[in-house]
Parts: sequence; structure tokens; C-alpha cells
Amino acid sequence: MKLPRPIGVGRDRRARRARPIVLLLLLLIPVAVVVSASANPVTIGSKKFTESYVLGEIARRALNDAGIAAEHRQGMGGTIILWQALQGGQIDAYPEYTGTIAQEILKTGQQLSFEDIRDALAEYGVAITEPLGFDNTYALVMRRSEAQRRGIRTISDLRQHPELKFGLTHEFLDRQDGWRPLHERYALPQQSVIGIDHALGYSALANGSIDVKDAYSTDAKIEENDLVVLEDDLRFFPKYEAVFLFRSMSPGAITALRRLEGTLDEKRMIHLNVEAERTKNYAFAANLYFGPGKGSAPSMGESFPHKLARWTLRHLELAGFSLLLAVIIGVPLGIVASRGGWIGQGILGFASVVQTIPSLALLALLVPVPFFGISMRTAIAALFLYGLLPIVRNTASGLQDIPRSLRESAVALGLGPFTRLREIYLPMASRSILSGIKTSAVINIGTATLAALIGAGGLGEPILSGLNLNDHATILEGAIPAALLALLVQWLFDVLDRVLIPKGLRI
Amino acid sequence: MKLPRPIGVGRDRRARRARPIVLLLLLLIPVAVVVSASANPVTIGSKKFTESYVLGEIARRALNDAGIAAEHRQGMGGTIILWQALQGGQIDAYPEYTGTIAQEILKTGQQLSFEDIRDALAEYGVAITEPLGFDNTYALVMRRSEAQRRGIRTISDLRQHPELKFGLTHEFLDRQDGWRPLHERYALPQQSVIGIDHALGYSALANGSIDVKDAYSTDAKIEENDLVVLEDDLRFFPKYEAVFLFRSMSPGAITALRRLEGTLDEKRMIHLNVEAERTKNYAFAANLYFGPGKGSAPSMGESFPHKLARWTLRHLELAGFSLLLAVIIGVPLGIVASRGGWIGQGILGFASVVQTIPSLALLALLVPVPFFGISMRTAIAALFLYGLLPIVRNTASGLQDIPRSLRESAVALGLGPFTRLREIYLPMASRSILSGIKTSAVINIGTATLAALIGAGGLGEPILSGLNLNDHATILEGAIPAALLALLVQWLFDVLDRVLIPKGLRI
Amino acid sequence: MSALVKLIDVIKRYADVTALDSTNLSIERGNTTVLIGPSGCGKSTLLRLIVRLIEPDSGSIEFNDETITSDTIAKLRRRIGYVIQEGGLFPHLTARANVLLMARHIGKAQDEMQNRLVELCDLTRFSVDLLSRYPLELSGGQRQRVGLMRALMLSPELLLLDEPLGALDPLVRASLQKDLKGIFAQLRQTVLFVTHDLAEAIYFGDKIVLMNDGRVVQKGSIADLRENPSEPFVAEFINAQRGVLLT
Amino acid sequence: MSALVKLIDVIKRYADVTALDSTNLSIERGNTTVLIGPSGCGKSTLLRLIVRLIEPDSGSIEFNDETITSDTIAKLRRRIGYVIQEGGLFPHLTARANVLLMARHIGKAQDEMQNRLVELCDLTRFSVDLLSRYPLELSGGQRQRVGLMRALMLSPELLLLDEPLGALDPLVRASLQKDLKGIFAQLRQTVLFVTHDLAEAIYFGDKIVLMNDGRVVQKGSIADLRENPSEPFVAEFINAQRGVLLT
Ligand SMILES: Nc1ncnc2c1ncn2[C@@H]1O[C@H](COP(=O)(O)OP(=O)(O)OP(=O)(O)O)[C@@H](O)[C@H]1O
Ligand SMILES: Nc1ncnc2c1ncn2[C@@H]1O[C@H](COP(=O)(O)OP(=O)(O)OP(=O)(O)O)[C@@H](O)[C@H]1O
Ligand SMILES: [Mg+2]
Ligand SMILES: [Mg+2]
Repeated sequence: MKLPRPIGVGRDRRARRARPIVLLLLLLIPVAVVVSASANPVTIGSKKFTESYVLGEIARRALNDAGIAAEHRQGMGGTIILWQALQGGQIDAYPEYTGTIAQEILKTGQQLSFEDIRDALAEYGVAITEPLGFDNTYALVMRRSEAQRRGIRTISDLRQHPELKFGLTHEFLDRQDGWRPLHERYALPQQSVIGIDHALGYSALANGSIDVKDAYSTDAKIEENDLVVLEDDLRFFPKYEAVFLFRSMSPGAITALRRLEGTLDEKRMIHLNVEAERTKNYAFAANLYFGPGKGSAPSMGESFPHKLARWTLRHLELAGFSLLLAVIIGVPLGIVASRGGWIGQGILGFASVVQTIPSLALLALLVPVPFFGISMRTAIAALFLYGLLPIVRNTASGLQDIPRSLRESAVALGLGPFTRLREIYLPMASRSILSGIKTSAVINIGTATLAALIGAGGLGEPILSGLNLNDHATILEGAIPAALLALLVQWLFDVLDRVLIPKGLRI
Repeated sequence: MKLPRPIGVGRDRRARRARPIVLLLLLLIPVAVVVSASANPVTIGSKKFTESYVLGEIARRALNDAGIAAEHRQGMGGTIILWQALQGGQIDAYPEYTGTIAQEILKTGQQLSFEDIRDALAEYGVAITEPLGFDNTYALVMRRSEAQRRGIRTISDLRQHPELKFGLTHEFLDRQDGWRPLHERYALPQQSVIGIDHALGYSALANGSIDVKDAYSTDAKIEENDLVVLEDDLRFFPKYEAVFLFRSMSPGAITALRRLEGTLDEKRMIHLNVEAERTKNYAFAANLYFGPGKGSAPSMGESFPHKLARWTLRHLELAGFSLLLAVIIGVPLGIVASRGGWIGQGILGFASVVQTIPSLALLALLVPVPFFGISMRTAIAALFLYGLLPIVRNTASGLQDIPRSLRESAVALGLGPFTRLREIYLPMASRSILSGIKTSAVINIGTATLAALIGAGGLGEPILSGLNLNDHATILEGAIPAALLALLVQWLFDVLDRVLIPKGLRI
Repeated sequence: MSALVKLIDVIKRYADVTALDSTNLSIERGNTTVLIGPSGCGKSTLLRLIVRLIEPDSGSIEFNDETITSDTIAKLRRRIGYVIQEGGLFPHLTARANVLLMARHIGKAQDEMQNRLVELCDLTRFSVDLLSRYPLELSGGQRQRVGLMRALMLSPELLLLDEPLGALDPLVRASLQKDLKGIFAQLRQTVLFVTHDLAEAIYFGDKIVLMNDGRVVQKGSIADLRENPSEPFVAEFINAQRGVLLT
Repeated sequence: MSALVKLIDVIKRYADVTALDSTNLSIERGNTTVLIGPSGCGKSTLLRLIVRLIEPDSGSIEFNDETITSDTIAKLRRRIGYVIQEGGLFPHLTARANVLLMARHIGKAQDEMQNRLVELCDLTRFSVDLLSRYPLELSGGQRQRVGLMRALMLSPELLLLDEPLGALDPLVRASLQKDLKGIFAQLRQTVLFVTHDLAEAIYFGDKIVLMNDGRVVQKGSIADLRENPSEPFVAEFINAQRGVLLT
């Protein structure tokens, strides 16, 4: 999808005479149609972390290699989003873990066998491949050298080394299937246990400040830092075996997908994750799976400027389209509302009520609707609704503010109602209408963050994850560009004012 | 704090001549001052559930009885809010549980002794009373009759009764210190375990559909349904002993608070909870603690209409004050902005940028500021900032839309700049300004939900908890009144239009 | 001579004021009818009723023997040229755009419009250079001439002129009067002309209608009014204008 | 006789137009100076320069022998009554509020204002009943009289009248002219009067200033202009008005 042209800025002075506002609206209608175009190929979804991206790419490539058109919607969100998207038919397949299925999707407290899971999913009309071959669960890791020197291979072996220093993530310390039950189950004797940030923990492990830490078993860092995963010999950690979930697909697609079963062990997956994180090129990492020679040259990776550009463009796309819709719908509604009466009241009332619906609730309302679902459409629809009020209200009040003598003058001339509107009333109200549009534009830029809630991207991505992690720097990665965008819009509209507000009104 | 008068609606037709807008602003300034009044007495906080309310009331009463002025800020939020409020000095004491302190505040995975907790808190400059005497942890409960008949007193006793049916909450089933480890630790043989809603579970227990369920050990329902708590003889559940946390207080206040130590056992606490839930009068329940004769007559209890009224009034208060501020600050800013130039650009840019700050981030910015903290002030400040843009922009565009001939007419008459503004320009721009204020008002009503994030109340309370619980009915409890408020505001302003927009402009 | 417009028992009230009291009037085809009377007597109201900017409270108005209704007026308005007393120029359009508005709208050919425009500028002594100015950049008299050009642009069947020359200097006014009168005679133009200048009224008026306080007091030639005043007010009014030579 | 207002080499340009070309003019205290000239010749521009609605491009304007600057004008404006050519009434205020605006603002006593108001209504033949109407509810001539009342309200030292009687019928106009002339003489009022009516100019003008194309062509009594026209244009202009009796 291309960058929307939110509002065409022309330098052509003659544009002034060319019924500017109406023109603007008409110009932009075709752009809006793009949004509703829907896709035919098999759609693979993935969650918002490296491994899921890579698995999604692998699936896409596997389908393509089998001659099946497939696309990959990267990093759509968390478990619930993906599961709903699968149920709603927005995606056809996505990579998942057995442990997650049991706990978050089927919500059983028990450890389910693979067969149990398969049967339970079948009731939802969802099928599952056999495990891909690796298990991505919590694990304890050590420096390889240290482990070999001391002869530690399994977690039970740790019992003989009470002097080892543990550095565990806060989450692992807190989790009720984390440190406490683990240390009871294995009767670990270590006294020195500190809480430490995950990334810092690797540094601490490297410089010997700690000896053992927790990790996901396919974490790229394991390979990068030359660590070993200690075997969970008492099978304490639940299984998180990677599989693909899928719904109705063509037999060919299913076969292609199932060809991946049992082909990826931990070591290989770790390696792919390493390559993906190094190059930030998930397709490249996925290609490595299919054979060393086949990987395309690694790109420069997604640098910060690149990510920023991606977020910003998407943000503009979201805010731009929704603004466009709000203008196309809002100005006519404002025109009707300017006449007052019950209909006018109703329109303003509707726009007001919409404004009070909390964004999460609005999304919750829209997501179940088939046309919307987990998609950019939903985000745009929500933003559109939030952008309506200022435009409708300012259009109405701007029209009402036109002096009676001039309204009568237009009537007496014999101009038809539509011409009157286009040639006289709208241009005369243009300052007020544009003021409403500007307010809407800024509100939309602010609110477009909500799109990240349903995985529609934009600058809300860093903001939301920053808020979740309580990480100010990450928040600012999204908030500062959003603020700059608002300033840009402000400036852009000031230019636009000069084009759209007739000169005769600015003397 | 009283209900704000968001915008004075007068029927006095003469008001039209009385410089309406300026008058409006001046009229409402004194009301705004109320917000900043701060309190001197000892402030007790409490969390958002019955038992915490009751303990907060007990503490207040204990201090009052010792001749110390004290107030109780009820139901401020969750652990983090209360802890931050204590740290920030917004409150002086609040009731807490040892288990929560260990896990959520000190974030240790280990079971800490009371002494460990005390020492760790001391490092934060926070002191702790001795336990009040009861332990509010997870527990298994049974019908008293059934337990007695079968001779079950402890959880271990359940081992002899494999035929008992368990109905456990989904949370307890999911929690990693819940059913799974419990059933391993006690080697419970029961096969019939179903997940059931907490409230429904009590009914199921009463009618015999299940025999054992989980509960908090001081749950009011235990007494109401004549249940028994099975003794946790293997000490599986961590301790959640109630204490008070406090910071610097006068020795007298500390003594008064510590007099509560060891005076409340589970049975008594359950009883107080029962009374509190029955009467919805926490002060009444607290008074029962001090002696049976002393309780004031139980009020009718907080029925739904009562709660609704409380939310709505608070919501109006939040939206009203912030709107008032936005009008008081925004209209003058709009006047300056209407002149254009760098300053005008700067003002509009600022108002735009503010609009793009995500609400959580804005709150995160404001909460650490001493004047604001976890308070209604913060919510009002945030709402004020969000309400600014439409008012500033519409004031500016309304003023710019005044025909040059009339502006010159006012100048030529010899009116001073301020008089010109008040008598001529503002009344002539009143429709546009009011349109901005209306938009702001509705946006504020919509956004005021965010106040619930920092425990400042309002209709956001049911909306947020509904969203957290994914419970549509609860969301609607807040969303519908908010929507109705928006309609009310719409209607109110239409009345106001007739007072504030000069009749000469409406012919 | 047949009437192009006929007012039949028309009454118009604003709240407590009766702006026009039961009035009968016919405006004859090909004639110039001049409407005079004291300020506030209802002259503009009468014109506004004909173009239906306001609805009569009772009575009816006929155009070409058909009663004007809110439905039929829309089309009729294009056959009427109306110079509003206070200009009514659109501030966001240049003088040219104001004049050409309707012509462009009904799709007149470009050069036809251009020719007519030059013709009108000539007639009104309006400099073609000023056509690209916005109303706010014109003097009072210049604006008034733009309004006049706008009304004349489409050569309407009926011209309603509400003090169209009030803000013009004697020089322009005199020659404009002469030219207009010539054109009116030549095209057999039907005109309803409101003025406060008795000399102008006499110069243009095939028939003069004197109103007072919402009523038509007398109609006829200036000689009728001078020689057979229906009430003292007529004589008083006719003799009021300072320095007017009643030829 | 001393000059209350003096224009010294004043030039005013709008982009490409020179609205006022190097002009020298003094408006004598206690006199009525009448400004006449073709439409667009710069009369309104001259008035707007005196009240400093626009800044001169060069030259200076003195009031009471002190040069007017943007700083001093604010206070001076209260000593000037200005009737704007196109009314300039505030639509959101009633006729009464429009007239009383400044008086209320400088804190005139209530009954003093009331008396003056009645006096002015009397003078302008404006019905007191109409005072509570909004401008949009008045006829053109009624609005013009409200503008005149507003300018006269505070009995200003200098009156600038830009076609103040243009929209009035001959009856009102004649009596208003008479009364105004009486008042001006009695109060020794300094007036700068723009009109298109030569008879009016002659009636009022102690001194007549004829402008053309941004320049003052000739100043003097009407006899001067008639007998010693400085250029052919003067004679042409003076003789243009239809039916005027040049006494
Ligand atoms: N803002 C403006 N921009 C450009 N030209 C202007 C502007 N204002 C006035 N003019 C021009 O300046 C000249 C003088 O205008 P002014 O209003 O002083 O004329 P006037 O003598 O009052 O004419 P009238 O009798 O028609 O009122 C006119 O040609 C007019 O078009
Ligand atoms: N909207 C209105 N509300 C109340 N009264 C009105 C309204 N419009 C006009 N009038 C009154 O109706 C009467 C007739 O007005 P009209 O404009 O027809 O007068 P006119 O003959 O054109 O006067 P002028 O010569 O001053 O233009 C006047 O007294 C006027 O005050
Ligand atoms: Mg009139
Ligand atoms: Mg002029």
C-alpha cells in the first residue's frame, strides 16, 4: 500500500478558482477505495517477535515453493489477536506453541498431551501440524566453558554446585511456574539469586558476574554468547513445541505446510533467530532454512531510521485515510447539520456520542464485524469516527456564520442550491471548515496510536510497547515523531489555507 | 468537592447584553480554585475492594478516636498506585498484605519472613505495623454441614474423599500458585474439577453441584453462605497477612494505628466484610470493629443508581473543570493565535503537539510532578491539555472570519483593544468559539475515562474494569452514561447558544 | 399594455411591523416603474417579495399571469436581475467572478461572456482593470457598479433596481442615467426602479409609484402626482428635494 | 481661521493603484468642508487616512497642529465622529447599543445618554421604537441614520461624514440637511463631508474640495469653482447633475 496523499497541496494559484473544497474531496475519493481491496492468496500471520516472524517467512516460502500464492502479515500482535484473526478468517495459518495453546487459548490448567490439544482445537475448526521439531520453553543457560569445566549438563547437576550465582529475570522470579517451584522441584541449594534485566543478564553472564540465567530455549543470544541450555531432566518446564495452526486451506497448501514438520531442531532455530536478528531480514533468515546457497544477500537490516520510516508512513496512512473519510463524510453531514432541526441535532448527537466511546470498546465492537476484523480497515474506521465531530461541527457553524445578506444575494441571483453551496457558502465558510479539519487531523494523528492495539502498526507500536515495558525511551521513539507529524500537519494546513481560503476573505 | 457548574445556563434574557463570554469566564474562575486546595490531616488510602475500604475506615476512626484529624481516600486503585501515593506523600498510610508486599512491591520470588519485609521496606523509608491478625490468602472452602458430616477440617483431609467435586475459578486454575501445584503438593485424588465463575461458584456450592471451591480466606461470602475454610496444613498458600504501611506520621498517629495490631482475626474480618457488603456503608462496618453499640444505622447501601450517580458526578466534575480551564486558557490563547505570526503558530503548534501525547504517557509525565501526583488534579490537567486545541483553533478562526469593514468600524469608533475584543470581536466570533468549546466538551467527556487509570474515578471506572475483564455489560455501565452525557452537553450547549450567540447574528 | 408582474393584496409583516399593507400593483411590460417613498416605507420589502426572498403573509404575486410560488420562483429568478440595496457582492470572488457567476453557471460561451463584460464596463464607466479586484478593494461607487453589471449581465426580462446609482458621483451618474434610459427604451426593458432622487425618478419613470408607511399612496405620471396629489403627503414629498428643478 | 486637520504631502498607494497622490489639504475649525469627486477618486481613502484605518505611504497628517501617529490616534479617535460609507453597524448589537457603544464605554450617565439619544432620534427622524431592532431588521435608510446618530452621539470635535445621507428619501433628507446645517453653525462644528449630491454640497459647503483621480483639483467656494474652473473637468463635473438648480 502506498503512502496516502492526505491532502493535495498545490502551488497552482488557479486552483483557487476551481471550487477548491469540492475538488479536494473528489480528488481523494479514488485513493480511499484502495483500502477495501481484499487479498486472495494464503495469508500467514505471525506474532510480534523474531522467531514468529522467521517461522511465518518460512511458511510463506514453503507455500511459494509449492507454487501456492502466499503472503505473510508480519507481527500482527499477541496470541489473542492471532487466534482471533485465524478464527475470523483474516489469516489462514500462523505459528504457535503447544504450551501457549493449552494455557492461553484452551485455558486449561493442566498439561495437555499433543492429542488432547489437537482434539480440542478441532472443536474450533482449527487444525494443527505436528511439531516442527523444537521446543521453545523457559530454560536455564550457562557459559559453555563453565558448564564443561564443571561437568554440568542437566538442571539436576546444579545441585552439586551450591556456589553458582543465579541471575534471573524479574518475570521468571515472579512467575508462578518460574523460579520458586523450579527450585523446590529440583531442590536447588543456591543462595545467591538476584533479579536482573534480561539483556543485562547476558552481559553479566559473559563477564562472570553470574553463572546461570533463565532464557527461552531458542533465544538467539544462546548461540551468540556461546551458552549451553541445561537439560530439564525432571521435565519441570511445560512443553512449548512450535507448530502451525491453520484453518481451511487447499490440500496443496496443507501438504506444503506439513512438509515443515519435524525439520527444525533447537540448534537450527537458534541459528535462524541469530541470523534474523543480525540482519533484521526475516526473509533472509527463512531462506537459510531452505539451504545455505539460497539465501539472498543479507540486506542492511532494519535500522532505526528504517523502522521509523515504516512506522511513520503507516501512521500517515492511517491518519490520512481516516481524515480523508472524515472530510468526505463529515462535510456533507455538517452541511445538513447547519440547517438545524431534528436531523441536524441527530447528526451532531451521533458524532458526539461516537466521540465518547472508549477506543478499546470501539475496537471491540468493530473487530467482530466480518468486513473489519483485525485489520487496518478497523483502525481507519475507528479513527474516522473519532475525526468526525470537529469537521461536522465546524462545517455547520461556519455555514451558519455567513451573513444573511450574502445568503440572500446568492438566492436572488437564481443559483441552484448545490451551486450556491459550492460557489458561495462553502468557500465563505472555508476558514471554519479547515479549522475543523485541522483539529481532526491532529486528533487523528494522536489517536492513530490505537491502531497498534490491533496490530495495524504505526507510531503506536513503539509507544504501546514502551508503555507496556515502562520504557520511556521507546515511548519517545513513537511520541516524538507523532508530535512532529502534528507540527507538520499544522504547517501543511497553513500552506493549504492559502490555497483554499479565497483571497478575498483574507484581505 | 461539589459538582462543578460546567457552564452557567441562564434564562435571563438580559444576560445577552452583559458581555456574555467574558462574564462566563469570570464567573467560573472561583470554582476552579477549589481544585488546588490541599489537605493537612493524616490521609489514609485504600485499594479498590471491600476489605481495603473497611480497613481504611477503621484506621481513620482509630486516629479520630485518638484526637488526630484523619481522612480516608477510598478505593484509589491497585497496589502500584497506592505504593506510589505513599512514596509520593499523597497518602500517609494504607492497608496492605505481606504476600503482596513481597511479590508486587519488593518483587522477590522468595517467601520472605516478616522481618525481611520490614527491613526491605525500611530502605524505602516506609514502615510497617505488626500484622492485624488475619491472613487473606487463597483458601479452599466447603459447606459447613458437608465438612462436619465428613469430618474434613484440613486440605489434607480431602485426600480421603476422591469423590468430591471441585469447582474452581478460571484464575485459580490458571495461576501457577493455584490448582496445579496445590493438587501436586497435597496429592489430591479428585478427578472432577471444573472451571466456574467466582460468583456462580457460590451458587453451585450452595445447591450441591460442587463441593469444594477456592476463595479468599476473608471473603464475606464465606459467612453469608455458612462455609468453612479448610486449614492449609502443609502451608502451601503464601501468607497474605494484613498490615498497615505508613510513612512519617506523628508518634500519636503511629501509636493509634499500631493499637490495631493483632486485633482482627479472620472470622471478625469476614464479618466486617459481610456487613460492609450488605450495607455498602464502610464507615458502618468499621464502627462495628470498635464495638457493637457504636455502629450508626446502616444506610441503604450503594445500589447501582447510587454508584452510577457517583461515577457520573465525578465524571462531570473532571470534564467540567478541565473544560472550564480549557476555556479560560484556550480562548485567550486563541485570541493571540488569531493574530498569526510566530507566536500564533507556536500556540497552535503547542496545542497540536499536546494532542498527540498518548494519555498514558501524559499521565506518566504528570504523576511524578509533586503538585499533581496520583490525584484528580492530574486527570484534570491532562483533560485540560486535550481540550485545548479545538477551543484555541476555533477562537482564532472565528476572529479571523470577522469582516474587515466591521473590524475597522470598531477601530474607528475609538474603542480600546480590550473593549473591542469584548464588545465586538468575541461576540461576533461567538458561534465559532462555542463550536470549539462544544467539541472540547465532548472530547473531554470521552477522554475523562482516563482518570480511572490513576484512580480519579468517573465513568472510566466501570469502563476500565469492564475492558480488563472483557465484560461488555460492565463497559456499558460506563459507556452508556458517558454517551448520554455527551448528548446532554450537546443539548445544554444548544440552549447556551441561544444565550451566548447574540440575537442579531441569528436573524 | 400588459402587466409582467402583478401584486394582488400582498401583505407582509415582520413581527409587530407591517412592512407592506394590502398592496396592489402591476408592473407593466416594457415600462420603467419608479418606486419612491420615505425611508422604511417598504420599497425594498416589495422587491424582496417579488424575488421571494421573503414570503408574503397573504396575497399573491403573479409573473406573466402565473402566481409565483416557492416552487416556480427558482427558475424565475434567472429571468430577473436584482440590484440589492447594499451591494450583496460576494467577498471571496473578484469583481469579474461576481459579474460572471450566473453566466458561467448556465454555461455561456467564454467569448460571449467576455464581450458582454466589456460592454457592461463601458456602460457603467467601470475600468476593466478593476475587474480582477475583490470587493474589499473597490470604492463604494465601484462596488455599486459591479452590482449593477451583475444584474444586467444576462439581459433579464425584469430588472429590479434598489437604489442602483445612490453611491455614484454626478458625472458617472448622469451619463449612466442617459445610457440606461436609452437601453431600456431600445430593448423595451421592464424595470422596477427604487430611488431617492426625484430628478432621477422623473427622468426614468414612465410611471411613478409613491409609497408611504407600507401603502401605495399614489401612482401615475409625475404630472398626475404634481397636479392631482391624492393627499397632502404627496405634494410635500414631491417638493422636498433641495434644489431639484421640476421640469 | 486655523486648521483643525492638516494633510501634508500625503500619498497612499494600494499595490499598483495610487489612491491618493501627494495631497495637501486643511480642514478649518468651525467650517464644513465638502469633498466631492468622481467615484474612486480617493475621498473615502482620505477619510480613512485621517482616522488612521490605513497608514499613509508618505507625508503626515496633523490634528490640532500635532502630527498624528499610530500612538496618538487611539485617543484622537474619540474626538472624531466618523460615518462610514457602508454603515459599519455591528450586527450583534441593537440600534440603541450601536449608538450608545462608546458612551457606555466611557461611562456616561444613564439619563444623559437617554436624553441625547432622544435628541438624536428627533434630529434624524428616527422612530424611538426602532431602537431595539438589530441592523438586519432595519431598512437601508434607517441603518444610515443609526450610523449618523452613532457618529454624533458624543458631540465630537471633528465629524467625518462619508455620504451620510445617500440612502435617505428627499423628505427626511431635506429636513435633516436643514437641522444639521443649523447645528453645525450653532456649535461651530468642524465637518468633513463627502457627498455626491451637488445641491447638498452647495448647501453645506463653506468650502468645496473637488478631487479627481487621487488629486485635489480645486478648492474654494462654489462660486470659485463655477466661475474660475482650474481645468475643464471642474466645469464638467459641476454641470453634470441632472436637474440641479445651481443657485
Ligand atoms: N484595499 C484596496 N486595494 C486596492 N485598491 C483599493 C483598495 N481600497 C481602495 N482602492 C482603490 O482606491 C481608489 C480610491 O478609493 P476610495 O474608496 O477612496 O474612493 P472614493 O472616492 O471613496 O469612491 P466612491 O465615491 O466610489 O466611494 C479606488 O480606485 C479604489 O478601487
Ligand atoms: N427583518 C425585519 N424585522 C423587522 N422589521 C423589518 C425587517 N426588515 C425590514 N423591517 C422594517 O420594515 C419596514 C420596511 O423596510 P424596507 O427595507 O422595505 O424599507 P425601504 O422602503 O426599503 O426603506 P429605505 O428607503 O430606507 O431602504 C421598515 O420599517 C423596516 O424597519
Ligand atoms: Mg430599501
Ligand atoms: Mg467612498
